[in-house]
Amino acid sequence: MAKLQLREAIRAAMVEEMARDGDIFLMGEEVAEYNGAYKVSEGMQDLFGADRVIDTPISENGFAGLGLGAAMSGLRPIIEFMTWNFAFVAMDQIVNNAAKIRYMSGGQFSFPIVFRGPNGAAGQLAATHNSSVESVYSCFPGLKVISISNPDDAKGLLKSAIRDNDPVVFLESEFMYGMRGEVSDEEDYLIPIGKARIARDGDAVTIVGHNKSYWRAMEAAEMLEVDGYHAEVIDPRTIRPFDWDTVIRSVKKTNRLVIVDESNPFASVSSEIAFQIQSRCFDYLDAPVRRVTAKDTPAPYAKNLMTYYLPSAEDTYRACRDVMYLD
Amino acid sequence: MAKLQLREAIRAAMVEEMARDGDIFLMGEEVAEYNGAYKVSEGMQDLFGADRVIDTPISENGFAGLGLGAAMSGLRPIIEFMTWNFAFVAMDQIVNNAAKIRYMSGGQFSFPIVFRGPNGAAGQLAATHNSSVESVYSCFPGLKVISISNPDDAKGLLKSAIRDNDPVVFLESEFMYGMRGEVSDEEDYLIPIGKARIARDGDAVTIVGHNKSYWRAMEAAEMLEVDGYHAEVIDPRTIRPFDWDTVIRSVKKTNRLVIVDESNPFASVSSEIAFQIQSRCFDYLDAPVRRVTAKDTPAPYAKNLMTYYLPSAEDTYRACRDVMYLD
Amino acid sequence: MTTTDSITSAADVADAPSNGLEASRPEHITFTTTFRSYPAEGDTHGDLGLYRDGVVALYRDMLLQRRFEERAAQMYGKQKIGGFLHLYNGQEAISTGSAQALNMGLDTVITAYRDHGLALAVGMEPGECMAELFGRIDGCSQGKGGSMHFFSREKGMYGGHGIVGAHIPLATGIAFAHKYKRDGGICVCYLGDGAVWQGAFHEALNLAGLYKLPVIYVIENNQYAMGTSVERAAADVDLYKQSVSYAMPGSLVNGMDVFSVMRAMRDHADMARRNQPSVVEIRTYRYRGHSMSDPGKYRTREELEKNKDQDPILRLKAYLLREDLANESELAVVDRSVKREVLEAVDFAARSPQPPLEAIYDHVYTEEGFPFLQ
Amino acid sequence: MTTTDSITSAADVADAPSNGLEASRPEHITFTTTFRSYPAEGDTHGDLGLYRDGVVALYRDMLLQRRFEERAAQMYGKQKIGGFLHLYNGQEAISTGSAQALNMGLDTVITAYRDHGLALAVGMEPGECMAELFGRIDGCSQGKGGSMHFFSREKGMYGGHGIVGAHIPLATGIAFAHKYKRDGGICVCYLGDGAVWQGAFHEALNLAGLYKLPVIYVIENNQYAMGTSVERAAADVDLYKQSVSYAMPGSLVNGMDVFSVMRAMRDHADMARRNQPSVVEIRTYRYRGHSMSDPGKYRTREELEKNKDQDPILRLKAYLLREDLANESELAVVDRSVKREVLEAVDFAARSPQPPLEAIYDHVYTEEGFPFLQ
Ligand SMILES: Cc1ncc(C[n+]2csc(CCOP(=O)(O)OP(=O)(O)O)c2C)c(N)n1
Ligand SMILES: Cc1ncc(C[n+]2csc(CCOP(=O)(O)OP(=O)(O)O)c2C)c(N)n1
Ligand SMILES: [Mg+2]
Ligand SMILES: [Mg+2]
Repeated sequence: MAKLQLREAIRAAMVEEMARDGDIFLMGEEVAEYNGAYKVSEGMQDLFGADRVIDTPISENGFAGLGLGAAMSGLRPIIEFMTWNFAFVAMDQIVNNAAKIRYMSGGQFSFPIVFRGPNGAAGQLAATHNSSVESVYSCFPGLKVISISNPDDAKGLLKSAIRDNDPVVFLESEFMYGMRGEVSDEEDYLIPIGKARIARDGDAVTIVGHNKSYWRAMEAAEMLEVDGYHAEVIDPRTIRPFDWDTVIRSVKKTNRLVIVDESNPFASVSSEIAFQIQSRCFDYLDAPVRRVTAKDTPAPYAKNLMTYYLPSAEDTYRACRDVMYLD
Repeated sequence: MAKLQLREAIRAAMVEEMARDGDIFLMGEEVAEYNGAYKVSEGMQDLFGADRVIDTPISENGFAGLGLGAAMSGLRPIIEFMTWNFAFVAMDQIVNNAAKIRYMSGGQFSFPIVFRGPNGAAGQLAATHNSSVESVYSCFPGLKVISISNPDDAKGLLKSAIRDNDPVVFLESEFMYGMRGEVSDEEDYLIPIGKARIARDGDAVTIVGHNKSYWRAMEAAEMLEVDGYHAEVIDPRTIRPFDWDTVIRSVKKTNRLVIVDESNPFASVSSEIAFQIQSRCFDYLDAPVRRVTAKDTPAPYAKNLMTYYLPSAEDTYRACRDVMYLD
Repeated sequence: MTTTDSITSAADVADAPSNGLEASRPEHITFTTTFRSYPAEGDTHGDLGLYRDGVVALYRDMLLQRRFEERAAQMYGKQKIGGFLHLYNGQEAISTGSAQALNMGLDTVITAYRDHGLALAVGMEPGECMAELFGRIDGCSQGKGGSMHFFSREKGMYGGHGIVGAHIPLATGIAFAHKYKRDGGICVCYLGDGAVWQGAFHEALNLAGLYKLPVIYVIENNQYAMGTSVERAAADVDLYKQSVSYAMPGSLVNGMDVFSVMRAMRDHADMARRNQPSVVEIRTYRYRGHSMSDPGKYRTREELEKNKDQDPILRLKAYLLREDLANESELAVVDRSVKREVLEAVDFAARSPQPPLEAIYDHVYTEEGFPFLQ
Repeated sequence: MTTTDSITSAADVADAPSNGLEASRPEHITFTTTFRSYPAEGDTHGDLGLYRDGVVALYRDMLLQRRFEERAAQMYGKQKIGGFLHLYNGQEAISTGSAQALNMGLDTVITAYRDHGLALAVGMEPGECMAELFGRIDGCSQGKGGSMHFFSREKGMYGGHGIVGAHIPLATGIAFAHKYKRDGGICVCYLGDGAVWQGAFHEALNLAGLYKLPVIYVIENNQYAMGTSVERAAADVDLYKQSVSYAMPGSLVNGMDVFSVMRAMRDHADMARRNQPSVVEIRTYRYRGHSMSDPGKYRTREELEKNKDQDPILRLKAYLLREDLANESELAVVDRSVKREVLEAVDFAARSPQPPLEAIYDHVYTEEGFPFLQ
């Protein structure tokens, strides 16, 4: 097992796939000569040339659409958004063209494309630069949505996403790019899309968290461990399609569910998980499903406010104790 | 009480408010000389002149932003989207500028603006023309979201929305524009934003439905009545902020909740309602919260498929019987 | 002087300082560029290398589109067709003339929702098109797309798109793929005068200009976007001038003369094959309302009639007769055969079954067995 | 010849058919337009109606911006400031020169995230600006916005905006409001060379041209958008030419000479006050990296140094000395006072309290007591 940074794992996935298949290209702002705003694509233009690793003007709607047109023609674009905040200007291309043209053409055209970039909070960047977009994309049938929390999953899932013949929204994180972790040495390491990972076994409470929130879930589980309780932690990894079975099995064992989700709360992924679980584990739940989310406000700039804005391990821990009726 | 079409009620609200306040203007595609694509603004340019009822090119991002700039400067724009499907190209202006600039400016600038237009299914128009957007806007703090089901609410709520100093997403429906209903004669008829309407009292089950789905809820209630059960029907009217208290009170009485929501299911408003109710009425629920939604697919064109795609009164009725454990 | 002379380059800009910082003081920068114009009656069929049969084929092709639309309107009235129906009547010279510039089976086309004419012009079957309007399983999009969403991968028809402007970046990407794959193909992107004012147009054209892609952006200027005339939508009504911002050649074409369109599109296809993207504004007129529900009060009867006098089909018919390429009775045979073809298309559509309900889950994903929420 | 001569109109287009349909056959349409150019050293202070004190004030203003940025960079290093920090060094002549064309208290400005210079130029206090960077309650945006989001309603500063291109339609709307309210004000919208390729630019400019709004779009062309030079982003690098598509006057200005900027912006402000929107490309250079994390490998040291030789502050200083408007020691006094002002700003910021946690719910809505989800 190699220890890689998250950015290196993502790069490794792209490099391996691009070496394997000449139809894949990478396009985005500063991905080529600048080596990526967050250095994810460092060295890739040198490896694959300027025809396959391509800088763009600041035209997200334009180059998202360019990627989709290329995908309709059989290429397999990887489109990097510098961050997902900047993809709102490209929303129409993603939710109308990527998600729906295959359907409207009676299956004649498909979209083997990955849109990737960092999602969620990235520090004191204020409201427009801290959006969590998982729910706004996963509500659109036709898209697949993946959100990763560590280098190993990043590599295995990105490789699967690139090979997938459907459009994939792939959510990373600025804050985690530098995080190191073991990555499988397996040749052609593929993790199936749509399968959650049970990161920690437990019986006292189920905690679900994806992306950075996964780490809050793990920290909360550690804190519970100190109290003598074993929390089960699940990283869903894929948001759409969601691996309900894994969560349901866990809740049937623990009878309690806490969701950590860095999104704003209303109609978020956490809402959907709560809907499904209350519906499918009604008789197993000993307490209401709880969630720990960002505040129901835009993200502030000031450091203290921004810390307060985000869901913390402490909040998660307290929510767990709550559903365990400990306090 | 006058009997007005929904479009007439909306127009009456705009006309009354524009007559009252010279800072209000209406802008959008075909709103002026063409009298509105759906004739909502018929005659308004004649009444208020071309300076206040203004046609635009097909530049949703541009004129949504124009409206926001005007709002920052103290005007009170009403921006019509021909349909909300066409607002995805303007998504960035709405979710980043409308929702967040007030916050980022420390409250110096506000956005007394209404974005309005028809939302949801409108027949055999295929996938890009049948989106339900309530969840993708209501998840953004900074916005208010209203969705109306009848002429009276349309008038009272639109007047309130126009007077509101925050940006309001106002969701109408092509299919309902011709629907007639009593509209209060009250001078200056205002319905408060954020208050649900109990449309029908009952004790057997609570059905929540907004916009067209409200009518499916009412039809299902009629069918239950035939079976001898009194369903309580609630039209939330405002999606953000949502009137939780009214629904909670009802569920505490009926112990059962069915939500009809024409949106695609994942992370929709129905998900959020389910989250809140399972959380806040845990001990009162005799059955899981159920929902009846559009299929988890894009909208098809073929007539039979499109009918099948949408939630029906029949489906709603069956869901109610389900949570009542009748079958 | 070749058309590419109109490419604007730094050298065209008299006295423009290279970085603007060191220049001595030019009070003014004069910028001159040249667009090509293709008025009506510029070419004979001989000029275009066409023989009698070729000209009759153009006539038949335009007529087929016209009759298809008329029948579709009738079927809409009978509620055999749902949703929106946007007819192409009056614009047939554009689809027909420009299809002549294409390498069928290699080149690709993409357009907005007013797509029936182009679909037929590139060789899609009237039957599969009518079946699509009827929402049937044998429709070109299996009943999933309807009028606005005709697709045929086989014919290089990349749709039929309902969101104004949204297909323009797709065209840029399709052209990107032609170049990337070095397949020698070009992409022709048709858009309405109303679509020019979508940001997507600007972004897509800059990208094409920057990456030097084999694409032609054809603005079908039929004078109106719904009820909004070009003057009421455009800060500058000469839409071909949009090419200046992207250092592209631009042309203005009379869209009522199929020969003019052919000539212009051949010239621009040559540019595209040399990876020079370009803009072609083709001025035309839409005879019918924007869609079936449009009473068309924004224009006068006289304006409509005046434009109908330029009718591309009548014009070509007159040409055929005048040049003795065909006589009335030969053309009547063509008319009858077109009529029959369209009636057969209606029959085919009417006999085709509705899609089964389970088909609602088909074509969302390529993946089999996707776990849809139930 | 006045600058509005460069407005392109149908009449400028030789032989352009009015609707393109009836024209006799012009093979080519020649289009000529004129842009104004404002190179360096075009004016003396006398030409601009400035006296000694006015010139020194310009110097002080630019210097204040420079020193503010330097101090901000230092505070960023000390982690007093979080998030992104985009410095304005090198571009000060634009903010300072163009502020001279404004009617303070009436006109409005709006810009992107590289906003400190403009904020100071329109009279915002260094203290409130530094406090914003520190995320404190006395910040100009109460600590909610940070570096990219300086706002001051009082000074007509409509922000500081972080999404590239998204503020351009806002500017169109602010100008719309000036015209609607007939308040006599104009709006100046600053944007980077990189923002030109956002669709929002195109839509906003067409709307302004169509509605004849009192607005100036100032493209601060500092040659790079992050690491992407203009040539690598633009199909046509002469950004002032973008004006052609919207029938607007366009100018090219040397942004290293504050007098040139002043002159150009006065001319364009005159147009704006007559409801003629326009485009001004001002060529400048950014000395620092795009943001604090940018090592700037995309350009050479020589290029940077060569541009620094044009420094607007040094240029004006040389002018002051050369023209005997001030001597070294007088300018040293200015320097010291600027330095002190910035240090006081830092002190003010450091002493200002953090916002209380409850403030997180303030300013989301105007409404009191909004029922936030907890
Ligand atoms: C983004 C978007 N906005 C609005 C519409 C509604 N709409 C459909 S067609 C149309 C007019 C388009 O006019 P034009 O581009 O000139 O094409 P034409 O109908 O003349 O062929 C409008 C406004 C839409 N489909 N998409
Ligand atoms: C829509 C969007 N895309 C990308 C970004 C990331 N980004 C921030 S600044 C910038 C470069 C902008 O360059 P330019 O407009 O020339 O302004 P300058 O930095 O030179 O002042 C980019 C790509 C963004 N903020 N918004
Ligand atoms: Mg048109
Ligand atoms: Mg720049």
